[in-house]
Formats: sequence, C-alpha cells, structure tokens
Amino acid sequence: MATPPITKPIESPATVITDATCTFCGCVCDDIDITVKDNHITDAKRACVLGKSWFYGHAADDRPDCLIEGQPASVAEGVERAARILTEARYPIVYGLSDTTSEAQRVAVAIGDAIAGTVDTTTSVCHGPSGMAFQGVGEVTCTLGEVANRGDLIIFWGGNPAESHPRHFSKYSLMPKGMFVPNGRKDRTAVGVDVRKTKTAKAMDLFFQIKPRSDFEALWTLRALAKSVEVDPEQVKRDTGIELSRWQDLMDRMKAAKFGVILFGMGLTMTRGKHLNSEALLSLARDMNAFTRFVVKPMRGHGNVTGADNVVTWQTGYPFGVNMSRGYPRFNPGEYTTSDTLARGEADAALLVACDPMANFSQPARERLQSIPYIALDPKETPTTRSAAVAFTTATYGINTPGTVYRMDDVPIYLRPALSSTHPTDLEVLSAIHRRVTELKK
Amino acid sequence: MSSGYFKIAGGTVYDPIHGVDGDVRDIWIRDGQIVETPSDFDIRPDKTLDASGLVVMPGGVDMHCHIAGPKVNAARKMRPEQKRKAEKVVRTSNTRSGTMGSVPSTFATGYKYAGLGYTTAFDAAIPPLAARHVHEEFEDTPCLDKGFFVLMGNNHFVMESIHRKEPEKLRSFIAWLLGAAKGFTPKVVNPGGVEIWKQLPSGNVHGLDENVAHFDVTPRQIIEQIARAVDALKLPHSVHLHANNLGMPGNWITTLETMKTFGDSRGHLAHIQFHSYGGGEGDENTFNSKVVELVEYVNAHHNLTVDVGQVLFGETTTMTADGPLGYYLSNAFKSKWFSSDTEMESGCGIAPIEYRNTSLVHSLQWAIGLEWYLLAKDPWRVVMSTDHPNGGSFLAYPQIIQLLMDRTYRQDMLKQVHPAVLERSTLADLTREYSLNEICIITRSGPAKILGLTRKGHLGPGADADITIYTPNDDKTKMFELPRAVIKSGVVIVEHGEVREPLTGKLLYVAPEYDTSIESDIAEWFEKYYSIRFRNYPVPLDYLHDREEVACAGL
Amino acid sequence: MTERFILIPGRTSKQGCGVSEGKFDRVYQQEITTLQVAPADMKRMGLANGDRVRVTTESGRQIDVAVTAATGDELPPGLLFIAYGDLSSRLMDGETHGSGMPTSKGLDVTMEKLS
Amino acid sequence: MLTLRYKADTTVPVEVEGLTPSAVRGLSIAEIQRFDLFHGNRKVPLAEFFEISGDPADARMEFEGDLAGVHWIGAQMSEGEIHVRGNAGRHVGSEMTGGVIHVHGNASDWVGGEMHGGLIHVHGNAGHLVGSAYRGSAKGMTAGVILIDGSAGNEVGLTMRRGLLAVGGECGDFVGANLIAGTVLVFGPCGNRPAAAMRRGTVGLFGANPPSLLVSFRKSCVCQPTFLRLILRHLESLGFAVPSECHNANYGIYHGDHVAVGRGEILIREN
Repeated sequence: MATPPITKPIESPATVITDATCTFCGCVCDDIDITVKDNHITDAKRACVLGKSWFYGHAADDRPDCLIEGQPASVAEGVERAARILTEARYPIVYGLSDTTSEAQRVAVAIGDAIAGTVDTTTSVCHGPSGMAFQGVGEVTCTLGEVANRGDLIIFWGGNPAESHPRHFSKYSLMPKGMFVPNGRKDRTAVGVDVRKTKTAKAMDLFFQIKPRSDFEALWTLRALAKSVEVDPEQVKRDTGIELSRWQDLMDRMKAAKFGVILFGMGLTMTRGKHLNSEALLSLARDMNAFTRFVVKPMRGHGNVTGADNVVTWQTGYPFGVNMSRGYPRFNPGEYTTSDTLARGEADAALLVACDPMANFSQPARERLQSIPYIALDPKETPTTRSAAVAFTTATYGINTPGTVYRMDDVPIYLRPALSSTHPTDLEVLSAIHRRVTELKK
Repeated sequence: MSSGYFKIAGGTVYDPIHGVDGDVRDIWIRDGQIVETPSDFDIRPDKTLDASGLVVMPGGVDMHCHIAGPKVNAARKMRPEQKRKAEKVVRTSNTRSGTMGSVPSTFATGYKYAGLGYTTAFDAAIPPLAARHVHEEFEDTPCLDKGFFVLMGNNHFVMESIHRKEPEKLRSFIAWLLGAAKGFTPKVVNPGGVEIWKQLPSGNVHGLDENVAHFDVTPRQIIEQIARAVDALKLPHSVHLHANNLGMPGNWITTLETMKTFGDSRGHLAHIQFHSYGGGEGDENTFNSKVVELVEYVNAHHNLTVDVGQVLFGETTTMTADGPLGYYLSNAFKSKWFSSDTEMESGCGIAPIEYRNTSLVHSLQWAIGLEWYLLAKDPWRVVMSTDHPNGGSFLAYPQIIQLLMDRTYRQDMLKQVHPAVLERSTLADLTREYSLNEICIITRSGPAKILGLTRKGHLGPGADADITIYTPNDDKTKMFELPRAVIKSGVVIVEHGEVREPLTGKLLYVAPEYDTSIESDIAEWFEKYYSIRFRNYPVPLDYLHDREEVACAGL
Repeated sequence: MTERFILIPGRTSKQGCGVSEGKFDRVYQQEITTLQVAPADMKRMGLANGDRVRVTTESGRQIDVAVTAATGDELPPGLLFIAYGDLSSRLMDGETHGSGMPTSKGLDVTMEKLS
Repeated sequence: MLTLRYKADTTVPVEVEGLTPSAVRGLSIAEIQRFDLFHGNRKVPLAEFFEISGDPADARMEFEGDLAGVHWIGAQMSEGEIHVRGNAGRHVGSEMTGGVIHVHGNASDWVGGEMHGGLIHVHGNAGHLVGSAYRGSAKGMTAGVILIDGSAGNEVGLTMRRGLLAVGGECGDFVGANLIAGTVLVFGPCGNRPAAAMRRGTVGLFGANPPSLLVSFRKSCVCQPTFLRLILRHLESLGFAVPSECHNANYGIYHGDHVAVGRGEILIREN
C-alpha cells in the first residue's frame, strides 16, 4: 500500500474535493474524495493502490519549468527552441498524448498538421492492433454501465485487471448489483483465459490456462464451436493445452448467457498474431450475437488514451499513426506508427507529450530517438525527459489542471483539479509552440 | 471613420418568410446582423458586395444530419479504406487538413458545408452521456452554427415515468436532461425497440402497441407522452422522431399509425422516405411506394412536419441510434458492423452499404424520396435532407435540387434506374418543377421555422447575417454546388469555393424551466444505475465557448 | 546450463505505483529489474532469489537480470515474467510486421545462470 | 529507356508516387528533372536525388542504386516496364493496373498492395503484406501476378479477391488470410495460421515440412490436381523457378476455412 506523504505538524485547514477523477488507468474512476492540506494531497478515499500512488506521487515540486540540453531555461526560450526544431525537421513526429487532456491533445494534432509531421499516440503500442481489427470486422460493444447492469457472463482474456485496473471488478464488471443482475457477483459467471495464473485468474469461477501464444487457436476453436463445426479433439488439446470438452462447456455457457462480455488485454495485441488475434476475438463476439447479446471491450490502459483516439480521429479522420507530410492525412499502421518511424531511422525530430518511449520502446527505436532532437512534456522526470533537447515540467492533468478525458468506453468525464501547480499546463506549452510554429511556417 | 455597415447591392433576393420572391434589392448588415436600410442617405457602407444578377438567399439550414459525437467518430475510424481513395482536403495558411468519404473529419465537414452555402446544422441523435464529446467536436467544426437533438426514446427514466403515468415528472426530466446536455430537443429513435435489442438477440418491437419488457410501456405511449411534454414546455422545435420499423417492407402502416398518435401535438418525422414502404414481410417483389397514402395525411395535418432522407446511388455508411437496424443492415450487406449500447439511454449501429441503381429496392427508395418532395403540398413542412450520410452525403443537395427543378433531368435519371420504379411508384407521372422560392423554403426558411430559430432562414432586419449568393445557371447542380460567396455573421467566409475566414460558429441550445425538486429523484436513480457520478454528468455553461440560448416561448 | 524459455513482460501494480512515485526511485527500479521464474525451474537450475542470469533472444539481444521465484503457481514452468521497463525493452526488436506493434510478449529466449 | 541513378543519402522517406512510365513518356529530360518527389514533408525536384538520362519514349525505366528508402515505385502504373537494379522501398507497384516491374534486389512491405493488373517480379526477398489489402479494405488484390523469388513476410495475399501470387522461399504467418479467391503458392516453409478465415481460392504450401493447419480445415483427399500443373507451367513461362519435384507430386487437399464460408482449399505437397 503506498503511504501518504507526512503532513506538516501545524494543523492548517484541509479542503476536500468530492467526486474528483483519477486518470491513472482506463477505469477513470470519478468518485474519489480527495483531502488537500497546504498543497499536498493527504488522502484519496476510494482510490485503489495505483490511484493513491498517482495522487500522492504528483505533489508540488520545485523542478524548473523548462530545461534546454539539461540546463534550466525560461518557458519562452524552450518554446522558441522547440518550434525551430519542429519546423526545420523533414519528418517530425508528434507522439504520446494518452496522459493529457483532450483540450491539449487537440493543440498537439494542430501542431502535427502545421509542421507536416506524423501524429501518433501510445495506442499504437497498446490497443492499436485492436483498432485495426475494428477497421477490419467492426466491433460490438457498450458503455461500462451496460456491463454493470446486464452482464451475466464476464470473460477476461489476456489481461490482468486485478493489477492494471484494480477497481474494474468492483465498479463495472463483477461486483455491481445491476438492473438485470440484482444479486451482483452471485448472478455472474467469471471466466479467465490467460497464460499465467494471475491475481485476476484466482478471482474467476473458471480459468483456462492456455499454452503461451495460442490465443488465436483458442479463439478459432470457440469460433468453430459457435458454428457447430466439427473439430479434432487431439489437435485442440495440442494447440491450446486445454481439452475440447472444456471449450465446448464454455461455448454452451456463452450461448446460454443473457448478456455476455469479453474484456481483453495486451496478451492478444502484443503477442505474435497481434491485430489478427484481436480480429478473431471481435469476430467471435459478433458471431455470438446470432445466439444472445454479446459485447467485447479492449481494456484501455491510460487515463485518456481513448480521448487521444477520439481527438486524432475527429480532426484527421484516422485514429493513430497519421502522416501529414503531403499536407493531408494518410494512415498506415506499420509505416507511420512511431515504433516504425523511429526503428527505421526515418523520424528526424519529435514532440513527445506525456509518454516515456525511452523506457518502453524497442531498442532500435530508443537508439534513434537518442540521436535526434526532441521535445518532451511530462510532470515527472523520466528517461525520456532526461535526454530531451527541450524538456518542459508541466502540471499534472486531473491533479492540477481541469479538462476532458475519455474513459475506456468513450464516456467523456470532466476533471476537477485538487491542487494548483507552479508549472505551466500541457495546453499552455503546446498552444505557445503552436503559435510560434505557425509564425515560422508562414 | 468606418460606418460599420456592409451592403450586398442589387441582388435578386429570395426571402420566403417575408414573401420576397426574386425581388431586386439591397441588404444591409451591421454587427453580424441584417438591419433596416439606413434612413440617412449619405451613410456609406465600409464594404459593398455587388450582387447584381446574382441570386441571394439566407444561409442553408441542415436540420437533420450526423456530423458529431461517438457514433459519427466511430464511423470515421471504421472507414480508412474509403478515406484513402476519397478527395483530399489539403491544409492552407488558414484552414486545417482533413479527410472526406461518407464521414468527413470535423474541419472538412465545416469547410464543405460552408462551401455549399450552409451556415447552420443540427446533429440528429446524441446520447446525453456523450454530450461533452459533441461539444468538443463542434468546436473543431468551423463555419457553422450548430446544435443537437438529445436521445430520449429508450431512456429508462422516461419509460418509467410514462409507465407510472407521471406527465409532470416526465416534463421536468426532459427539461432537466436538455439543460444538462445543452441540447435542443428530444430525439425519439425506434422507441422501445432499442431497449428490447439490449435484452434479446435481434430483439426489436414490431408495432406501436407492443409491450417493452421490464418497463411495461408501448412505443405509442412513449411517442405520445414525449410529444405532449415538448409542447407543454413550449420548446422551439417539436419532438424529432425516427419511427419504429425503419426500412422494413410494409412499414407504412406503422408510420400512418404513428402520425395519428401525435393527435394535434406538434411532431417532426425524420427521413420519412425510409418509413413509406408497402409490401409483404421481407418479400422483395411486393416492395412498393406508399407515399400517396402518407402524404395525404401530412398535407391534411399541419401539426406534422417531415424531412425526406433522400437516397443517392453509390457507397455510404449508415449510422443510426437504432441498434437493431444496424445489425439488420450489416447482415443484409454482409459488411463490417459496429454496435454500441449506451447505458440507460440508447444504442447505435454502423454498417457500410452501397445503393445501386440496378437494385429494385434501392431504385424505389430513391423514387420514394422524390415523391415526397413532389407530392407534398406545403413546402414549409417538407425539408431537404439525405439523413447524411445514411441516404447519401449532404454534398448531394445540389443534385437533388436539380432533380426537383428540372423535369427532363429527372426523366433521364428515371431511365437509368430499375424499371419496377415505373409501376410501383408514381414518380414517372409527376411533372411538378420546384421554383427557386420553393427550393429556398425546403433548404433554409422551412427548417429554420420548424426548428423555431427566429433569426435564421430569412433576410429581414434582426436576422443573423448568414447569407449565400449563387450565380444563376440552368444547370442547378452547378449553381448550388459553388456559391459565388457565403457570408456568416456578416463576414465573407467563402468566395468561389475558397474558405477565407473559418469562424467557429456558435452552439444553439435550450434551457427550459423545470421544477428543480425532481433533481433529488433523478440523482437517486442515477447513482443506482449509471457508471459515473451524478455530479459529473451535466455540462456546465462555462464548458461552452460561443453559444446562444434559444428561448422556449414556443408557438 | 542454458535452457529455452518464453518471456512475457507485463504490468504489475508495483510497477504502476512506481511510475507515479518516480521512475528513478527504488520501487519502480527494483520491480523492472527483477525476473520472475517458476519455482520448479528455479530449483532445477539451482537458482536462489537474487541470483543473476543472462537472458538472450533469438536475434541476439541480451540482458543480465536478478531472479526471484514467482509466487505459488502463478507462473507455469517454461515461462518467465518481468515488469515491463528498460530491461524488457532492450530485448524488443524494431520489427512490427506491418502493424505498428513490436512483438513484446511471448519472446523465445534462452536463460543461463551467471556464476 | 530512361535511366534514374539514385544518388541521395537520407534515412527520411523518399516518395516517388506518380513517377510512372506513362507519366514520363511524353516529357523531355528537363521536364522529368523538374518532376516533384517528396523527401519527408518537402517537395524536391527529381534531379536533386537522381541522375536522369536516356529517353522515356519506350515507357521503360531503369532505377539504379539502393532504393530501399524510396517508396511507391511504380504505384498505380498502367503500362510500360520498370527495372530496379538494387533494393526497393515500400508499396512497389501498389494499385498498379498493367505493365511490368522487376526488382532485382529486395523489396519492403506492401509489394503490389491492392494490385489490379500487370506483373511484379521481386528477384530478392519481399517484406510483409505482399499483394495485400490496405487496412479496412473489404477487397485486396483483384488481378495480376506477383512473383517473389526469395522469402516474404506475414499476411501474404491478405483478403485477395483474385490473382496469382507465388513465393519461392519461405513466408511468414497468416499467408492467404481472409482470402476471398485467387491463388497463393509458397514453395518454401511457411509460418503459422495459413489461410485463416479463407472463403474460396487456393493456397499452396509446398515447403518441406508444412505447418499444422487450423482446426477448422479438413483433409478431403490426396491427388495431382491438373489445374496446378497448368499454373506451375505458367509460372515457369514467366521466369519463376518451380522446383522440379512439384510437377508431379501428390498433394493433400484440405477444405476450409469452415469458420468462414469454407469453400477454399489448401494444397500441401506430400512427397
């Protein structure tokens, strides 16, 4: 359990912000009561372990607002340097965006347009492949309140919400007493499909511990059973590590459910098969609608990655990996996505907002990023901010700044900040860069 | 010293609300509004636009389109293959880049509507839970004043208060919900049917008097009670209805019954073309037009208005809050399918489709739409729309205008469609040709009046200075495709198709009074079933930028 | 001795908390520099908590990392797990197979005990 | 014949969309030198990146040098012939409707993306998504022939509607996935999940040890299909090296994918 920071001895008045929103993960819980004492968050009622660290970890700090080549500088100097880097580049990228407000995201895409660059978000290394699967076969889904009110068979596939979305069970998928599931957990069957017996798996009624990298074969077995296609039991056991009889039992339960739900994670998108793993799962959910109502939902990771999808889509027409070198948007995952433009050595400058590619990207991509000038906006010091040409320390969205975020089910939620911050907001820094870029490009 | 005046001189003006049918006159503008001609003769306008020989009309008003919000954005995301091949919207010094296809990106939507001379548009179907999403998209949709209709026909609180026969509570809830979302009027889509879809596979209602399980109400009651509540609240625009059984052969019976359900309450029936079909259950070769029977009822009942929802041949993307319809269409066209149910409020379905002039059904849908325009007696109560993009894109309005104004063009097109159209609809015998005055009514003055917007759709003093100037041309498609100039709030925003000034435009919303004691009731229900907190649901005024509250004086 | 395994990087709640507390602080650094190994595999390879091993991918990318036994039966034999961060990223190739997503889970690796 | 020797040294993408035999055929050398290519987000005259010589009238173009970073070579071409004496970048011959392209080195991803006619012959290796549909498309390649002498990556012939595609070496995962119809033949080993969700058409896996097929495919018979003999001879006539043992081998015919329409067939060489 993360421990709250020690409060000052003299009792100064504490203020409480009710129904504040935590933006650490895609649950975007908006029922957090925050206690603030002399500009410190001292309590975050109902926040999970990740939420508490999020609120306590973003206390005020005295780091400089802006560093150029690691040396303190004014924000104005930083903006000037950033604008020059971006306007001189021939293949600049704007990347990240999943942990800032939609208002700031809209300016970041405007910058990408003005510098004829490529705009991409952390979606491309998260549920981007599920977005590509959606573009192939479509998707049957719903908002989380529908799951809470109707879901009676809940399947968690290739994900570990107990550790990545700790309140998902209690707030949305397993525990809530709903209109058509009045007894809550007792009215539901919980099923886990994963390669590890995680904390999530232990909370399930049924657990399918499949062979590593066999998600596609498991989904294909279920798709075959849904269409009553005869399959060879030995091959099913060989391919998935699970007997055909158990898959048949699961399919019978799926057909008998009133409202089936599949919530799936990185196990599908980051493993061999990637977008075609997701496509198999989306197709299964669609097929099931011939028998009963069935929905599916990718468990989005960051607080506003869904907002990034929405903003980039309504402004350019495409969800991520959007190249604007030609003066109009072009889309092609695997070509304009950041893992590729960096690993292939194509990008020659970058604007990185609220993300940490120097920690999470492939080795060739990190080596390229290290070798090109880039600007980083982040409330915290990270490996990315450390080797940035220009690093801005910005206020934290949801803790210091208001704005709009989109939960994993596209529901927009407004942020009510708890603390002021000495640092500029992402929106302010990006707007200044955008103004200067537009002038330089005239 | 600038006089602040802007004069449009010597244009051939059409202003049907003031009975001006092609008179040559000047129009004076100041501070974004149309003003009386100044009595002091030596006042010089700062700027004059010579409109001699040109047609001058109010800015276009699209009262039913799908241009913003969760399902529109999902449809954008879902069609990269169409956007890759469609026209490119290239960035300029003062405009943003964008993409087209059946669902353009937001900036492109604003520029293209303005390029046709449209200055006001209403999105037809928004779940209130997603209102903020629409407000954010509207801010990135330039050149248009905008608003949206709030989905209520399958709202649980609405259905429960109708079941418990509490019309006052229903009225207060509707007023509260419109204020919370900053919307314009209630939108009822396949009432009851979407809720059954949420409960059962391929679930739907098939008639007005079918019971909606768990809520024990009927579609007829939902329509009747909401229509009455809207009239009692004196909202500027009536309830906006997408009737049950859209697209089903033989659905004209439901449509006629639905019209009667309104009694003498005001009612607007959206994309009426999709609801005017004769024929047996799913039996294609009996599919035929029932416009003659339905238009007779509408001609005789002045409380009812319709927009047509014209079908154009070619590829498009259907998107509807009618969840079960989306599933039906995607299976019929074997296409990819998106469906998303919003808790307590509505559903939605998206499916790419193609209308082909070789198909009997599609050709009849096309003909049925034109029949509605040509058989409706009162142009003030039949409105131009393609239910963009369900029947086709708003970019097709100029082509529809030519079909209505030019009989020979219409006859030529008739030769290219499925021959069954000749005996199964009356289109071949209709010789009516619309006048410019009537076109002005169905594309701006009529919808502005139906929406209750007193400062739109006309050129009298006090009107917003939204004006479009066309170069006369026998080829009506060309004439209406490329206006000479488009003026929004007194500023020339488009000339010869080039966007000069991409203004943002303002949000039009209503804030009807209501008995605030209902809020504790709503909060209790809300906290029990919704997945967000009640406090975080309403959109406060300061969330909006440019906005204008449209008063609820009603009629 | 060197044996073949399948490595799965992933999230953990400690790693999530560490992100908020600071990526150069102890909690995060400790979590992303510890490889979880199934108890049976630890025993067979004579590994104890804290011992160091060398993990190498098919394309020759390599990390040296401390090991710890996975709790109970959470991790099946033959599988390795690590909280994703700098070390797991060093093992990722740039190839995304035309999808934009590098293969970061289910990597074929060899593991050998470092003396 | 028009010769274009690539002389630039950049890692920023160079895009030569529109530089096709029919586009240059009627132009003078000076006009060709002014043809706009894109270097990242900058328009650059062709002459800055290529030494241009020869005569374009016969619609034959020769690219020399390492053009691995030059993309859209021959995209949407309808006639004429292009030879790349070296490596080529992405989208070689994308959406072409006619004409011939030879890449004598390796090509990158999307070779012949959504191709509608003509012939592409890569004498080295190709990347992923050879002859594939672009993301979201309901139809991929609709006609034409693609020959890859070396290896190819994943999703070869994805969502192909019609056409002929042959890979001499190995290919990656999901060869012929979502195949609507058409023929994809792989003469080396192939990755997993071949022909997933195939509806009709033919996928030939002639490598030494074929992968196990998805559970929704069923073996029907073993035979020597005559149509295959015709296709193999046709491939040889196009200059594609067909291993001799393939001509009269026995082939296991597997029908599927029964999760989709199930009227497709996978041919696996048995001896």
